[in-house]
Amino acid sequence: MAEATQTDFQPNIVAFLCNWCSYAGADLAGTSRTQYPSNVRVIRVMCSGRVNPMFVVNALQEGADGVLVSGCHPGDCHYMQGNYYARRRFKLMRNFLEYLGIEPERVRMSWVSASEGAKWKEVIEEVVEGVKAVGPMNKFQRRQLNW
Amino acid sequence: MVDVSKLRETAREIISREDVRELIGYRAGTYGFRARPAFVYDPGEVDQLIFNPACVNNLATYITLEEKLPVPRGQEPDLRKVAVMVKGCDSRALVQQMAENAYERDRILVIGIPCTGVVDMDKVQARFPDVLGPGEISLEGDKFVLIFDGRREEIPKEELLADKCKRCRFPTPLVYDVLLDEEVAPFATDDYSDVEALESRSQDEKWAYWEEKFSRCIRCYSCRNVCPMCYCNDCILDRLRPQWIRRSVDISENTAFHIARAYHLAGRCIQCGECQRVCPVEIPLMELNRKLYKDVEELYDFEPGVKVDAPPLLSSYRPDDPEDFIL
Amino acid sequence: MKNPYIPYEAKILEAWYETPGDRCIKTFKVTFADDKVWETWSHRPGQCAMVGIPGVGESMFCISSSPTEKGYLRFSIMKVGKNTTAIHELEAGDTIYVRGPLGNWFPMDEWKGKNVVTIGGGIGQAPLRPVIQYIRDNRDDYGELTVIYGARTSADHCFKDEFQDMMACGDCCCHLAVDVEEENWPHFVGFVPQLLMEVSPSPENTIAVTCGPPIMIKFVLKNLEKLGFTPDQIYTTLENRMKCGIGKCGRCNVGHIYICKDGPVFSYEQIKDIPEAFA
Amino acid sequence: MAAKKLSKEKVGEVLQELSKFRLITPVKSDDVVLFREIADPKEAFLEYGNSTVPPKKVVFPQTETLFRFTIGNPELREKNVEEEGTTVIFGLRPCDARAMSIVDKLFSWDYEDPYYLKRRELTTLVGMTCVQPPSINCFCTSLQGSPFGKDGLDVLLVDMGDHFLFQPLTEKGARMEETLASYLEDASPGDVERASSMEEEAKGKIVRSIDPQGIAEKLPSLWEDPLWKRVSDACLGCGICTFLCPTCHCFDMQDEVERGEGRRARMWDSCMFCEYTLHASGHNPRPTRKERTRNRISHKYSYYPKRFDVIACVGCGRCISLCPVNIDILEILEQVVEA
Repeated sequence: MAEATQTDFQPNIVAFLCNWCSYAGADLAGTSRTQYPSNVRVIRVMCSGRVNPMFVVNALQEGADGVLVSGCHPGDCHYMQGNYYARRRFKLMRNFLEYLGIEPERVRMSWVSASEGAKWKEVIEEVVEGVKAVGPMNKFQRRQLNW
Repeated sequence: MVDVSKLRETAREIISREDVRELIGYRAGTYGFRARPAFVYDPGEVDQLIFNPACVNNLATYITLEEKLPVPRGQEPDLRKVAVMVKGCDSRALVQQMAENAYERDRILVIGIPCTGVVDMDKVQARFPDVLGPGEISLEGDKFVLIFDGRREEIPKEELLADKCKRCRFPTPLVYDVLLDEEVAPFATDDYSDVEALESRSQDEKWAYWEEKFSRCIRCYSCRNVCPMCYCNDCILDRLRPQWIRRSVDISENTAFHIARAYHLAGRCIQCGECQRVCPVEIPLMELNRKLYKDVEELYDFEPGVKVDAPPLLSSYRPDDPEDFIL
Repeated sequence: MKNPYIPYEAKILEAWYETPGDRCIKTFKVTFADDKVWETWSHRPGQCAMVGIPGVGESMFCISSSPTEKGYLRFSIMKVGKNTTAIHELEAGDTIYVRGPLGNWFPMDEWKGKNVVTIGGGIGQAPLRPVIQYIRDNRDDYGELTVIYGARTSADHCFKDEFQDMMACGDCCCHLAVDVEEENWPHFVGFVPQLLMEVSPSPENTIAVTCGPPIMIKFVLKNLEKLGFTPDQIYTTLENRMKCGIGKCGRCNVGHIYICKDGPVFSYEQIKDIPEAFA
Repeated sequence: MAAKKLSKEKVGEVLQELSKFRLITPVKSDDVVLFREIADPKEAFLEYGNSTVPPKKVVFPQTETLFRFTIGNPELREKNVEEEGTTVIFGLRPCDARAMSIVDKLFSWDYEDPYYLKRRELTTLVGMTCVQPPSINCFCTSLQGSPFGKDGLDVLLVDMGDHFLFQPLTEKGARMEETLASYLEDASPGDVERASSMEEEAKGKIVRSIDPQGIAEKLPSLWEDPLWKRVSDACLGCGICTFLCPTCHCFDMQDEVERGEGRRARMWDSCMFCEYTLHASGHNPRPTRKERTRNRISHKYSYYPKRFDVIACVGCGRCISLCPVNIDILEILEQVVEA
């Protein structure tokens, strides 16, 4: 039974993609008809440095089973250093959430450039697999509450 | 031990200065062994000032807590200094505030107190619940001496000492204009064993642990208000547009609140322990702050509150910051 | 008894802007979705209602229409915060929720046979409008009606058409002001308290009602006293942040008075000794 | 209604019997005592001083839905408090019960608050006397209260050492006696007398006090007094004193939406928070902690008695004991008296 739920479980992944690299990379994956899991809901932001770490928390509250933040490779940021800031932020946030008992598989970060349509597919597959392995987020979601 | 008459004399000199508006120190509390913040505006008020191991409050908070009213037209703003008494741990809050440009160094006058440790008032209260007081606490060697109602009790230091003091690495203030006593050599170290113990548990155990703690939270925000580093004019906890954290009190919002509070102190918390001390429902907030403190130190070799010219942790980076977690 | 926290569903019949700018004022004419509500609804000039949108929130506004205007309620709302911004996005045909009527009212019956002077500034005209309208609709019951109103510029004047109409029809005496000189402004230039002295109404058998920004009220009260008005001849409305509107949630108190329940209408006599009333 | 005897050994069985209702008792969460709904009588922690958070939260929850709605659907669905069912709070202290009877006046004044009053109607309060004052800062005896006080309670359990004297006080209390009849014995004739001498003894153990006479009248005259700045200098502006006060009842109302499903809810608010009175325009009639502290004290000791003839403070001492900076309402009141 537990196994059945595990495989039936289709996680919701919220992905914050930077406009210049990762969004274009995901777009490339789409236009080249690359097949990748459909669990991801993309939110385009100008830069991974724009992603407030509270977005991750709010997404998990609102029903995301996992969150992905993706930006340009180090050195390639359109705004020079936004992804470097993001890297520090999400490393700390990920560790911190793990300390509270939120599996690190739920908070991921990746570098995907505009030309890496294939990498995007791999990233998504890994994220989805990771979240599937830890199961649905059921720790502090709002919908668990009985209003 | 700080000599009280010297403390008062120093305070008298300072508050008599024309460029000093007020002096923030300690005075006896209203019951038991408590001490509390004292605000002195006039040389005539210095005789209430004290310092002893009951002086737990971090007075650095008051520098940034002040609510400024608009200066009436035609009047000049009062730019005189605020003098503040700080222990070693408290002084780090001043350092961090100044590192963040919260105010200029010449706005404050720091009276440093080399500190040999303060008590955990809850432990004192638990031992002597019926003492109306006024009771006095002092440290003699490795014993706290409590004097009350004509009695004298000696308790081993270890038993009443606040947890934060047991791992204090900065007993002497890092910034001061006047130092009230000889420097105190560090008498403790910090191995983060408490954080590591929790880290090593399973995810579900960790969540069960925190769920119970967070479920008690009543969101009185005393942890935020007492924090010397929580001085944003526009705190995300109060914002309505956007409303980052809802006002309703439930496990979801409480968790989000505690994540936000601790995370906003990443690379900023100086471990004065005030948040945990004031929490009425005894949430171990320092265990949250210390996790981030430990990570920041391990990952970025960064320690807040020790250098006035340190760049803020989260608005700086090194190209070779760890990125093992990145796909 | 109906649950006082549950609002009535209403429809916006018409909506239009009174003033431009960041803090623009928009007037909404609404009617209840269920006509039966009108059978039990009765409000009087000065009373308020909570207006809001579920999912956003609700805020207290004075009902700016007189009970003599049948079939609808009017609210004139300035865009300042979260709720008002959301309300401003609504147009005719949209649904809005109304809870009320709340609070007390101007003692229109007591004032019968008396002259009435209204002194308003900016959005402060909204609670005065039902008083003026009520008197004009019961013209024989009252003496002279003098309307004094000012705003920063002529564009910031609320109810412009109605003032034009009042000026023309002659059933009241209407005086307008702008704070600073502007081209083609035929009326008074200066602040409302100054205009009040210019008009200089007689206190004889007269009631003065004032509403506007706190600083204006402060000087209007002074000037009214200079003109010989006694505190019991002067009425004003107070406002504070409110949540429940029914005297429970606690935040609107000035001294021991709950503005939402004991107010918003007060005679100066009632509040002159409460220091917090003008905080 | 005659007093009965309840042996302490039977308390477990009594709780078992009462768990057919929504049963709320003090419980220990780590080292903190709180009131919580319990499923197992073993969770009850009755050897306590007083709870950190007062049991007001049972009848006036910190967050409470008023009505629900679905975005796009005009219908508003009122929350039905009745569904919560009959509730018993077992083991609360007399001061906290008295606080509820004080707050009742506010919620039934003019408009009746349907949520609070319905819940009060559904709730039976079984109180326990304080043989020892729970805190050094208790001062209930200064405010018409008593460690054996009966105000607001339906049943008072007088702690006689090895057993309780079970005193039903109201109709609900009598029904409680019927429910528990099989666990109760006849009280011995000496018990009632002994209880009253114990009450005097318990009162004598309370060391802090204030004479509230005249404070209500005096407070307005001290509006501009420098004492307010002095007593609020150290205030941090947190919500401890108000949230943990058994008579504080102010609330905020907020709308929340989760995936198209929404509710309007109310939640405790505190007059010590700066946004409490902040107007949307940015104006704040109480701009600093001085005005807020003055309002808190005035509300309890002047405004409330002016309207409801009772001081909105029961002397539980929580605000004193738990204030992080030792702001002490008794000291403030003494200064008011002396000013």
